[in-house]
Amino acid sequence: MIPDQPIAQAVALILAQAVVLLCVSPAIVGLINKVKARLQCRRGAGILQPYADLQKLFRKQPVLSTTTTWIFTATPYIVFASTVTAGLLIPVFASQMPLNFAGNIIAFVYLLALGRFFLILAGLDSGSSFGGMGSSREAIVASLTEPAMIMAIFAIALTAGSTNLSTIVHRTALLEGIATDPSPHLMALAAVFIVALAETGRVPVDNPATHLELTMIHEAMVLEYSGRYLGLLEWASAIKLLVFLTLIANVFAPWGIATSFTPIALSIGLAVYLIKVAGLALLIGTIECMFAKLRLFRVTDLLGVAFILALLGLLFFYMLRG
Amino acid sequence: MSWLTPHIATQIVDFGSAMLLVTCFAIVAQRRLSACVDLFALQSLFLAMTAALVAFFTDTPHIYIAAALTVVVKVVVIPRVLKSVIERLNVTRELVMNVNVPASLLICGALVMIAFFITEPIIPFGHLLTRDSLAIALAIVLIGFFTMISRQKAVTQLIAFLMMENGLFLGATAATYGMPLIVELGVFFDVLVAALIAGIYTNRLQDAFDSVDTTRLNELKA
Amino acid sequence: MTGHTIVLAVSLLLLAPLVAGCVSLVVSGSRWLHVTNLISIGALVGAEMVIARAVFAQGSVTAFGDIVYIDALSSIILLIIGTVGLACSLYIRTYMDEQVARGVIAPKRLNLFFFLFHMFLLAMVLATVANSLGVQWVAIEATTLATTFLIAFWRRRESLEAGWKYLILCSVGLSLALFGVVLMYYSSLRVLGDVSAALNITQLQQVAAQLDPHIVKLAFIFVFVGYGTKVGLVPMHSWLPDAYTEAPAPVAAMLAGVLETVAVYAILRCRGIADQAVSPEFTGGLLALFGLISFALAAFFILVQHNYKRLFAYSSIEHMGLAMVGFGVGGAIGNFGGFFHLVNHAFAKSLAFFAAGNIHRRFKTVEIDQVRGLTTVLPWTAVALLISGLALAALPPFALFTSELQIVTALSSSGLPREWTQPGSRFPVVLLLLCGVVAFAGLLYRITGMVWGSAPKDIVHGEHWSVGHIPIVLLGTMLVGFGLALPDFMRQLFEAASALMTSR
Amino acid sequence: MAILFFLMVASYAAGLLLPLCCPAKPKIQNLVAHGSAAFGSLGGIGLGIVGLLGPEPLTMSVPSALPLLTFAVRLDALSSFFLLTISLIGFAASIYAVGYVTAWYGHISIGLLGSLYNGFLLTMTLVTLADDGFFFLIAWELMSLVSYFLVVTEHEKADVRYAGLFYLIMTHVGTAFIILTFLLLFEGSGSFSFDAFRHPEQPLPDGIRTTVFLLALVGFGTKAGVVPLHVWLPYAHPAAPSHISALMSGVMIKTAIYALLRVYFDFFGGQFPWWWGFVVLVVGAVSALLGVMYALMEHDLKSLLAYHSVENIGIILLGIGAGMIFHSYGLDELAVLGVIAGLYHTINHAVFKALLFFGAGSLLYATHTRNMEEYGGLLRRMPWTGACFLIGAVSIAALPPTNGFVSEWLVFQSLFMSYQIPSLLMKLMLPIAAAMLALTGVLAMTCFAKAFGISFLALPRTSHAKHAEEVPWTMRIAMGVLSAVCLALGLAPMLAVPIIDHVAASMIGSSIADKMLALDRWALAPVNVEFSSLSTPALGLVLAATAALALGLVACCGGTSSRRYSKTWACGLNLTSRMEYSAAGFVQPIKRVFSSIYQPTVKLETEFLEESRYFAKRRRFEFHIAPVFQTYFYDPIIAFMSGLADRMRIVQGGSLHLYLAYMFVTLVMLLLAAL
Repeated sequence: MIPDQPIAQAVALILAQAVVLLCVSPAIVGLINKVKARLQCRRGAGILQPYADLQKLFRKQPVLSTTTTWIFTATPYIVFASTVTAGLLIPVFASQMPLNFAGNIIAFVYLLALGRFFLILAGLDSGSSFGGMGSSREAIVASLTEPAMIMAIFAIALTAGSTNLSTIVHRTALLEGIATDPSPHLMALAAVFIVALAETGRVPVDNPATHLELTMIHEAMVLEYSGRYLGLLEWASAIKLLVFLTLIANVFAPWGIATSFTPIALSIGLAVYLIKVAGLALLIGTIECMFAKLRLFRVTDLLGVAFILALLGLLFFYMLRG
Repeated sequence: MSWLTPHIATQIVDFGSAMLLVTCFAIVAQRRLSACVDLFALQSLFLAMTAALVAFFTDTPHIYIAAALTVVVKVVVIPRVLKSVIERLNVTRELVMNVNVPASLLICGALVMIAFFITEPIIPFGHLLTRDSLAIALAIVLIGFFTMISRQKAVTQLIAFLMMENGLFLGATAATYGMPLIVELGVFFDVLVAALIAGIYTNRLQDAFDSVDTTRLNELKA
Repeated sequence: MTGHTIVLAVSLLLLAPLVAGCVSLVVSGSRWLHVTNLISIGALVGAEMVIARAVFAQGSVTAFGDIVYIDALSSIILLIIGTVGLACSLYIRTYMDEQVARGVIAPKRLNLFFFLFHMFLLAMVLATVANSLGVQWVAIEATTLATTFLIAFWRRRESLEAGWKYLILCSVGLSLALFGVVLMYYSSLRVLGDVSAALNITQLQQVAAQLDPHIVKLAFIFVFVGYGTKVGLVPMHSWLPDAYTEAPAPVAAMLAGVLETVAVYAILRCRGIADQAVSPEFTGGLLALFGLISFALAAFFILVQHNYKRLFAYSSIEHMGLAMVGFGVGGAIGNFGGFFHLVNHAFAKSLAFFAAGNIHRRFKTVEIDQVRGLTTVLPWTAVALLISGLALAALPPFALFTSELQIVTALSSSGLPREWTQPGSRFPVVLLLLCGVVAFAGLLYRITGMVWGSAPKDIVHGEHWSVGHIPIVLLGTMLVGFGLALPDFMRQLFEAASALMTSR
Repeated sequence: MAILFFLMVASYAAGLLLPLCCPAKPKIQNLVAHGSAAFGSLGGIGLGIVGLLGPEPLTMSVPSALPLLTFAVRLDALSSFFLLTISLIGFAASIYAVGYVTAWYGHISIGLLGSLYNGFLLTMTLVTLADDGFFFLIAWELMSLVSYFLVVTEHEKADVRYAGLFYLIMTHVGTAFIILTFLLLFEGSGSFSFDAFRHPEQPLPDGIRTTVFLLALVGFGTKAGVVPLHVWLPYAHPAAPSHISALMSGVMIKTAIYALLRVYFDFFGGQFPWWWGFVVLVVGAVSALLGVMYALMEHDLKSLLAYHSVENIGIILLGIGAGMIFHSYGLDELAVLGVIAGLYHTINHAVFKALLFFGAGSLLYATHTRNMEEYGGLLRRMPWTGACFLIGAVSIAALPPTNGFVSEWLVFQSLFMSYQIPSLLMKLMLPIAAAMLALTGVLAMTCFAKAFGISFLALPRTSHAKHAEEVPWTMRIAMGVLSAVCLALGLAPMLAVPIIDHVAASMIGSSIADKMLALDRWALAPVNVEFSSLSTPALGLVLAATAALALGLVACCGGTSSRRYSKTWACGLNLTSRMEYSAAGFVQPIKRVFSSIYQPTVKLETEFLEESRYFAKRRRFEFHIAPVFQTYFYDPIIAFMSGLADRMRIVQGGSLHLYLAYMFVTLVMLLLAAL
């Protein structure tokens, strides 16, 4: 955090970052879909299609199930809020985020867990067996991702001597980044990437495009949603995806991020940032075309690998540092 | 009585106690109940004689009383009671034993040795009282105890018990000028009552269990 | 306090049961029997109070020349005899009358019962106050003779068997004890030639240091095994469970509460003398070792009992063993704990047997698994059973917890006497605690099984107040009270007694 | 202080006696008992505050007539903290009980129940205050005994009796270990007073100290319910009336934590090798993970909560263990951090566990069943209970911005601080513990998503649930108070941390309050603010702001149209509660993934229609998870003991000759030995 930062500037930065997250996230989803379409030799929808979808959903009249309670209607807002708040804890284009003091990686993970908790409740609230199925699967996937996540980030935090994301990014940016100690970083990177796929419900863990009862996880939970509630949830999941991409991009390759608050630096930072996440989006799109979705009970193996990678990263760190 | 040196007196007393021991072995070897009772009476007689001798040599008159009581209680009364019990229950002989006669005899021999062995370190004192009689008394007590274990009939157990009492009494008189009179009397009273009660019990048991075979008394367990 | 009052008190102490016994042979009608009984026991308690105060004043009391000798040790025992005796007499009032009413026994036999009961009391008092080891022995043997018929009082096959075993085992044991007394006498003769005083406890205590150690050692072994039989120390305990199971409840209470205590008293007396001749390590070790064995074995028997009277019988073996450990380890704490434990156990165990008596009268069975839901059937008895059970399991606030913890502390801080274990071995403490847990589990498994649950349908529900409940309430309150606040005079009594034990 | 103390004791004593004396009107007894209990706990709260603010400990002592025993009381920071916790929960429970026990009017004696309840509170209080080993043991055993009687309140049920007995015996086993602990400490000091334990005349040799450490861990661990000594807990806690369960699960097991801290940090003055801390850490991690895993498989709501007590005790021990490790390496500030984390989680767990047990009690009160599969849709019937339960669930799932999150965050930080430890093993072990904690956290989240979702959401599964009524206002107030405390402790940790720091500092000696409160008390930091920081108020604000933002966005994007209601789509059928996901179904994937731990046995019976085997008339599915610890740890011991006892029976064979032989042999042996 920056002790002598004028409050106005801080608020401005926070708002700016929020705006970036909100605005860029649908585009990323659109980009991924576009890439997939291309690789599948389709023209596919335009990159801006998700904005139109959100607009349409917000306009539509929502239909609520008679079995549901206030939990069901409150959930979209809570999920949205928790995701955006988590997003505000990591630096996007400027490495010194004013909200840095509000929480570290643990807070980040648990904020996402908050959203997940209510999403699971909402899935159960609808009363249909699809909702329950989605909730229970979401639970198992989550329970396997979080330990790996925390171990991986801790391995990196050790290099930076901090678990506050913004401090990590800032310091790694000032240092030569991933080149400081390559091996632990690479292992941690692999782990976090797998975790990110799982957390954001992408192939090979989950398929956002499917509505096939037997395979869907996230989609099953939100099956009963419609109208603005569905819109909020879709948007929130898009933001979540972007947040994870940001995490990977800035923690492992913080080059170009604005380490000061000069307009130039900020604009460069923003540009670099957009390029980085776009690149990652391309990568994800490709992966989604190359791999098939795993069976639910194969996912455990994948995430186990992620955990072991993270652990090895930690071990290597201590080994190399002696 | 110039011929009566302490040495001779000691010899006589030892002889008396030795006879008690011998009768013990006789009882251990004897299967017929009535014979056991007779032997017990005989033993008690020896006991009385020994007591009287001690009283005579050490002129402690109250032992005469004890001797007399012995004659009355153990030579006359208790054997009578036992005889009557035996007749009433018409059990003549002990067929089954927990330990057969030869083994019992050997064990009793061992017990006598143990008794002497244990009392060996005791320093004797006085001109008459010898540790031999104490050892014998201990031996008789142990033998009586062992006989209670080896025999099964209530009556024989009773006799064995009284044998122990005799051993005690021998110890009390021959080894130690006899206990204070009040104690002697108390002991006698107790022995008498105990014997009588046991007699009553044997009757009751006969009624309840149709036998005085104490091995049948094993309904209360654990 | 003048000599006359003491003489009066002592003679009252001895005469009250004697007279009452004779009277109860002649009078007819249960009411008068009970009246005589209560009067005599009342006189007994009163006399004890007087004597106890005298003992406070002058440390020890002798009367009738030196035939009677009472010090702190004996007055503790007297206290127990009085309290438990009184409690039993009150309980008998209800218990026996119901037995007569139900025609279990002919009214005539009540006379016999009370005669034996008083003889029993007399013998115990005599054993406690007598100054001569010989007389003490005679008295204790007399208790055997008096109680054997009380045990076999119902005249069932089992009770006869129990009575016979009791008679034989205890008589044999006691004749061993007598041999021990003879040896003691033999050794004392050579020191003080005078024949008549050679068995006097006071005399022996003075000259004890000069006695021939070897003889005294033998003597103590005989006395220990002999009276140990009466205490019910493993492996001389075998008569005890049978006798307690078959005896009428009040008699069982007397046996467990008082008779054992008197036997312990006899052993302690002899120990007081023996300790000066032979090393206290030896005698103490003997006590502690057999105490431990008794505690351990009894604990496991408690675990598998399905008969509640036997359960209590084994628990008294256990607790006597514990008290023995206390005395054996010795020291201020050990002895204090030992005496305290004797008193507490006497109260708790008689309470337990009263409860058992009530249960048996209602359920007509001694099988634990046929007794259920006492809280609804016999609320008062249920409380009594819970109190006694928890107390016997040594849970606070009941006094047995305190005494047990004192004994365990003494054991752990000074260990078993060196002659018997290698120095600093903690095995005894661990064993004690382990078996304590085993006994706890067994006891509470059975007792809670009886107390809780819903009762069988065919059992009459409800319990109305009777004289027999007074002692239950009294004992219960005392058990709770002593655990937290011991009356001062009792504390002084215990301290004086343990000073007697440790002085040499 | 004395006044407060006597006021507290007096009102508890009044509550102990009056209900038994006063007329058998259950209503009056109820009010008297729980009223005086509430007064007493208020006194306790006051006393705790005084003790926490007071610079040096306050002591009182009454000598007793019994050797070794003195009724000594000492109120230092540590005792005050636990006293405060106990009294706080006690107060809430007393209010709750007023409404809760009305269900038993006419069935059981309210007077007895209330009196025992007061006794329970009193003994717990005395345990934390006792300053003498003997007195402590008395209070400790009384606490167990009274709680036993409360557990068997409904003793007509066989399983309740079993639970009670199991509890009583297990806790006595623990007490045996504690007695041994104190005896060993006694050897050094020759007295049972805690002062003597602190400053023994001759210091104990290392062997003894290690033994004491292990004995204490086992002895108190039995009460705390650490794996594998936890088996009694899921039976006993649910069996008791719910307000009692709340006290047992919320605070009684904490007295064990208190005692452990007392022994390790106070008596031993923190002088111990690193592996002590490591053992505690491992015990904590294992308890936390296994506790939550078994909780997941429970569908009896109260048993589920009981298992979560095992989990949370584990989390507390993680903090304390980390603290011990740091302390043994001389990193005192971090040691304080670890202990603070443990203590903070102690009070937090007390609050939300009590809240959840109150909620469970309300469900039991309303539906007369503890089985989650028979609930459903209760949020509509019981909105207040539902809301409070939700807050409790969020707290125990350690989700921001509640109190559970703060303390768990602190535990995480103290585990992460391991990089400052010189030893590589610890460097690696503590992060692994952190990973286990993370897994625990997620599973807890899952478990309470299940608990709340299945119980309160969707359609009612039985007529019980369909016709449930909201509970009386006293119960609701109690739950509301605790919910408020949950949020307060979550959003304002900067108020609680200095106090807890004072407690921890009093044990370890260095205070870190100023280092923990960064950015003029807005943020919380583990000693160095660079490493990490947390500001729940800020997070709360941002959450609220973003939620508002969402509302705004929806509004400005035209999302104002009214909602339409229709049935949930159930593949064209009418949705019935039988189609809903059951609790068992919800955890099925987890059961499958961790089957190596659960070793489940699944039974599936299908009854087909006569016409064709393609249509099932009815299906019956049941699964049990292997009671590993009973099978491999407890049953063998019990079997061995009873087998031994059975073999001993032959000693008492019934033959007179045998008995005589015993005596004879004994005599001869002794005679020969005497030579």
